[in-house]
Amino acid sequence: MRNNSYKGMIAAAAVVALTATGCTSQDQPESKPDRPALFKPGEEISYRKYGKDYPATEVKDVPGPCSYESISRKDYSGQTLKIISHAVPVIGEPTKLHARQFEEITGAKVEVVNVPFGELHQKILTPLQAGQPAYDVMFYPSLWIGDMAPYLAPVPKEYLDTPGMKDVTKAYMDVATWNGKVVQYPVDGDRHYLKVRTDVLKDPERQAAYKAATGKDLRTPKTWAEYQEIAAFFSGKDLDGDGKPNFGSAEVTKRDDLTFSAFISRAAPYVKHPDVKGGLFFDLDTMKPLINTPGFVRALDDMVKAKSTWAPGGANFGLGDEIFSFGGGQTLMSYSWDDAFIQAQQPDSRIRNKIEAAALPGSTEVYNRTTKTWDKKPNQAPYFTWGWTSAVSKASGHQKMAFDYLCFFSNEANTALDLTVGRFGVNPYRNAHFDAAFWEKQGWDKDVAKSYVQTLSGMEKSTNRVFDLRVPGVNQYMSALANGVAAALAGQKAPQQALDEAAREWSKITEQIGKDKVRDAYRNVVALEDYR
Amino acid sequence: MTLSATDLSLTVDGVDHLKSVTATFEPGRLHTVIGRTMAGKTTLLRALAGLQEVDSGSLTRDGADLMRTPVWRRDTAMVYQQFINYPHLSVFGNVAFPLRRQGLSRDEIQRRVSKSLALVGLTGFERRKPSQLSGGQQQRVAVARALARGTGILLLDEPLANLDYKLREQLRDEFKTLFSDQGDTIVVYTTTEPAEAMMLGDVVLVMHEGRILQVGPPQEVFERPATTTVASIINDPPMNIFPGRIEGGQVTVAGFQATHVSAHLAQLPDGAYQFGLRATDVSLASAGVEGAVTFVEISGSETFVHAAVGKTPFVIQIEGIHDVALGDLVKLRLRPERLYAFDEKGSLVRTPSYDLVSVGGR
Amino acid sequence: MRPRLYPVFKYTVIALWACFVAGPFFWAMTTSFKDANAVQGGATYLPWIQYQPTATGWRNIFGGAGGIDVIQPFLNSAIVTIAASAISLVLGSLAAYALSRYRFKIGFIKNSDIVFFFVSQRIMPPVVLVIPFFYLLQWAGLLDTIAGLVIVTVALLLPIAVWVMVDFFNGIPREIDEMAMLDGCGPLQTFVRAILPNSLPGLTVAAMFCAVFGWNDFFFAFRLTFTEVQTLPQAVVALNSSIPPWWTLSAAALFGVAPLVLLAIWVERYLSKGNLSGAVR
Amino acid sequence: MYGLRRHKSMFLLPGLLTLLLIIIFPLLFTIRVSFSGWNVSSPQMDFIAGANYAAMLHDSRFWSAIMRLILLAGGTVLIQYVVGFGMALLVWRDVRGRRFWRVLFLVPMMTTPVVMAAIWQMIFHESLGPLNDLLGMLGLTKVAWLTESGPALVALMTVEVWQWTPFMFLLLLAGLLSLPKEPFMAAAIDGADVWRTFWKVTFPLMAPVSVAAVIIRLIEASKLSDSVYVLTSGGPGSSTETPGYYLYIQGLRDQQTGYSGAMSLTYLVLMIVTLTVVAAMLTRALKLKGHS
Repeated sequence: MRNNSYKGMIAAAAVVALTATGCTSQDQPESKPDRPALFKPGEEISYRKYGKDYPATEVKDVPGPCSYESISRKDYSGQTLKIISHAVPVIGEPTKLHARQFEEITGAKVEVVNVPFGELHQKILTPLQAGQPAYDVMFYPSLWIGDMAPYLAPVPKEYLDTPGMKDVTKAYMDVATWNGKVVQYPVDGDRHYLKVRTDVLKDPERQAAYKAATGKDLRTPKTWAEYQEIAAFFSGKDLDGDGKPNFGSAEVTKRDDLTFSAFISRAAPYVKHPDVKGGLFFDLDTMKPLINTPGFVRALDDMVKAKSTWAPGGANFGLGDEIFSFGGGQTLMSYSWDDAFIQAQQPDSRIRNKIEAAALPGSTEVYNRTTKTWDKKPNQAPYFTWGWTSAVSKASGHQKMAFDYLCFFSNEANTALDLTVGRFGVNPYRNAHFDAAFWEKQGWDKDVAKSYVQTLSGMEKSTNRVFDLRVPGVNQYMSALANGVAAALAGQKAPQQALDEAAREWSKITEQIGKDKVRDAYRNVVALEDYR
Repeated sequence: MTLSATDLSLTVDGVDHLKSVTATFEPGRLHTVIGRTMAGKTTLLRALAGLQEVDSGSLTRDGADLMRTPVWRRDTAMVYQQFINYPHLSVFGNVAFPLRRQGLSRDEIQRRVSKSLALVGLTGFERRKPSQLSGGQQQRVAVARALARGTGILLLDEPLANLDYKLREQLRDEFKTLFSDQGDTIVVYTTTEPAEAMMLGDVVLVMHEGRILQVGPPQEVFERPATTTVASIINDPPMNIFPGRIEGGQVTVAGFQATHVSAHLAQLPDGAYQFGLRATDVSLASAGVEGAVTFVEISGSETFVHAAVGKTPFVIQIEGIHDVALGDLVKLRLRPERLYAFDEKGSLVRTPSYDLVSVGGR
Repeated sequence: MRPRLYPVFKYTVIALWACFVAGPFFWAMTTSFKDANAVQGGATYLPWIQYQPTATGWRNIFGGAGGIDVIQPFLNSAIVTIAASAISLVLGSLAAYALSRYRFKIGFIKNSDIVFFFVSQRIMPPVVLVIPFFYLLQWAGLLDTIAGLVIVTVALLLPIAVWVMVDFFNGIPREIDEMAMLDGCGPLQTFVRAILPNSLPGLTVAAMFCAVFGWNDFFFAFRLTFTEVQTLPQAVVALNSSIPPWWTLSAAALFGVAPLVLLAIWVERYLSKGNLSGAVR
Repeated sequence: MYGLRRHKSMFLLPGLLTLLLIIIFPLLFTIRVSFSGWNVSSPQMDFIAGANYAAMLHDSRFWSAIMRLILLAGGTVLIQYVVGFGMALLVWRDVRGRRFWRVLFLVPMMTTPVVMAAIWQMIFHESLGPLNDLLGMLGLTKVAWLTESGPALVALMTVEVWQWTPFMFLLLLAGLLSLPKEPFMAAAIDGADVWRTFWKVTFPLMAPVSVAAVIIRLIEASKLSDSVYVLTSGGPGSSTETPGYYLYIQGLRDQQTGYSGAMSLTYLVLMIVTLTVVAAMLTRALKLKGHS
């Protein structure tokens, strides 16, 4: 399937490059003169030639410094770029794919290593701390910025000024910024939101049955209470006539998976009071943990109650299970990242176009930690759930090439194609991505595409946002929180007790890392939360 | 080329394995070391080979100290009781192994191996592995290997002990001729079998509890055992040793008037002695010392009757098969002219006069 | 048990255990021919009848889209495993021979204590070792190199080699050593010419354990390399993503087992000859 | 033996020194780090005296993980021993297709634990896995394999038994195959039945191999963590956490290097003591002499 003339051109370019560089020693970062581009401006780009597992979609190369055309002018032959990324396929597969393309058009050698989620943090951080220049480019969850920032090379101005970067939404530029410097290169935009099956929720017969049974209208849930009612009503019934029961809710609950994010999603509307400033996880003044305050406890109560609406094994679901459970049509509703939604919208999915996206459920009251009362007012708090990001190591000897790779990775053509492949885990993060027409072109129904785009862009407009705890030692904090949640879900402890213990654990961690260090970092997060 | 051991002693965990062993081994002679199991025979061989370090004493070869020569330079071959061969090598390879170490030429090795295998009667078995041979054949391989080298010292540690009776006799006869051809080699051969020691040995060394009790030509040791212990070790079945008295021309045993004092004992003063009498020299009779039968062994043409006189055990070897039942009271007749007399400490006092000694006979 | 029922009982038990042993392999095999929809649809077993098989999983482990390329990792694993096993076997059997044949006494330390020291290295939780190993290899400039990985793997395998070989040498009569020495071999020659050739079964078992633990080591290989030396378990684990491609993972798992199955067949030959230990008697 | 003394070090030292050189730094490092506050945000060798050890004493997760390990390791090794011995006996002699069975029964130990655990995770998957599906076909209720603490422990033990019974099987089969024939003939002549022959002849003869196999398996089983990591990640709650996994969480994932160092050393000492005692008890129980 390869384009032979194209290969020939690369070979020729490589020969030219080699002759030109003569006997310069290998692997020395140096700027070589540009060479002729391999692509015409605005050429059609497609992944087809890499195998039939990629969509045949074609998009136009958008001219700019990161385009195929521009990058193919660069000559990185004889140099090696080392990259660490998440396991294949989520973010790992696009990392490899674009690495291969980058090799083809620049002559560089790119080595990619893929690592499971649980290992990524220490695999990146250990060499950084030891001063070992192991990787030039690193892909990792953006909430680790507190741990990583000291070792990262700030994104140079020339890349900040690219049109692609300028189009990144405010929230994701914020996520990439540490102490006023952009140190992460945005490649993904992630948030938690709600996904539901419209073939059930919009089915008049079921609406009538639900009304008859509960006296309420069946609609996409607006609060966690509604979510629970609907999930409980339908759980255990066969909703699609395949002889197997369906279930109400799929959530990430496996302790050392991404349970902490699921819990924060459930807690967000109870704890993010639009009028209370100065911290959601900590009181910024005292650095006292707030995770055992009534809002968090209620969220955990909800989650424990929700157990009855989970599929078998639902109490040990990792993200993959959640994606398969909703994406495979087993459960009615789910909330987490885009993956399950995109998975359900793959061309061969049996629930394609029978789903819609919506904002995370909210609440009818929100806890006010200053007055210590529940304020009766409808509340919504979109959760910008970390998301993948990328960065270049300060210790890298190939920073220019590294940034060129990231700029190429995230160029408009690549991103547009990546967005359509569910397993890639690349989700909208530029304003241009909130375009329903693009998704309709992928075969999505109008309503589905609209709900998706509106949900995502709606979150950008909110002023009551929740961000992750982006401080040093975040993994420890999240691990302690997940332990508390898991203990309550397992029935080992009551929610209040479990969270009290988690809070004590948090204090200890803060003590250990240094209160001021954590506070300085947390101030960055609070600045995002309290932003108007 | 004399091998001399002087004052070798070895104590392990309070048990004497060797106790002031002094002995000289002459070239061209076959020395049999006889003793019961655990007598220290194997330890002595291992010490001679250099496999066993001793606590004290010295070992010289023609006056040159041997103690500081490592095993692999001692010019010694050894055949073990347990048919030890190299399991991974063929019969040929086994015999050729030491020759290859000596760096001999292929032809020479071929020649010596063939000769050696012919000697032990294993021609045609070259390609077999030891595990494909019978026990006797395995031991022949070990012997062939030891012989092929033509070492100055050849040690054999009860080489026949683990073989069945028939094979043992056969090999023993073969050994007799084999070892007589070994030129200047010093051969040391241990055994528990008096017959083997008598038949093979030019010199017999009797060991007991780590000591050498007596050294001498087989006939001398057989006829003149220095102590009751030697007398018992050197005979099979062991010589009957029993306390008794000489009183007024009579030998009394356990209160019985056993027999009259024959000529060779006539000079002895009255008093307490230990007497020795071979099993063949006791017979069942209508009168004599009374004993109770404790055990009866019938082996082909002979019957061994074990009887207790008082607390003293006797073994009686009689021709033919006799119907004796356990617990029967029998009368023992002791041949007076065959009595050995030892003093109360067990040292030889008088031997019977032998007219004609049949060595090795039962 | 009545004699006539015994064979029935015997074969029933063997068959049950065989099912249990083979079950995961069967499941991996059938899963390796599925796709996302077949997996999401609940448990199915038979291709064509219950689901439409596809070779995506297998294509993906040989560089297909969304997969990995197992060839280079396979070679790396093979090199590391063979080198580390060889070094461990050589050093391990020498040490084991010393511990089996000679008496050591250094203060209160005796042979059995030295053997225990070797074996105790396997008690160390790997978590403890990996950080210092990291700094050790960094200091030596051996991070992310085959050599570095081989050194660390030797530390894992050497105890196994010593443990197996001490037991094995203990089963070989010392008289063989003595005889070889009497036959003119120095100590090293004795070991090489008389003992080693008789230790092939023991060496085989030791080699198998070394190969199994070396081949399957994920923990150290993963943490002490960056990009240059990817071993097979690392390559397979790289598939354990938040959306695991079960089909590819299954295919890779089966692929990784294949060479060791050949090893199992080889080991079984020695078993059948009945000379895996106590080869002499 | 004269002339050998200087050779014995020549044999031992290459291996011993290699291991010492590789291991001594990590050991010293761990001892030192266990008195430091080395963690993810301050990777430094400061000195905080025994604070890590004091914290450890109150860490109930650590201690309950150790108690759980005793159950898990003891239980699985016992099952592995019994099953491994049983299967070795069954394919020891006169069985049709024994070479096939033997190879098949060896294969699980050849697999990479982390990878096979992922396959097992699929098998135990409560709604998509084959195990519950088969239970359903048999008309049995489905089991919450990985979400209830009892079944989760069973699942873990199943994986361990599957993976490592072959190890026992191999050692015991090799042992059986090298047994001398005479005692069996004697027993046959005495007319002893299968059961008696086993207890009077086979089992006592196999005692040394058994002790060695059980000890080495206990050592390996005490590191149990891969399957925990993949299957349950210690859950539900912390009901399947083992020391190996907890150390991993603390030491590598959360990078509490100092604290995990303290726990590791404590764990190491506990294990050495326990294993020594167990080995002595087994040896005595089976009346073995001079087992090294």
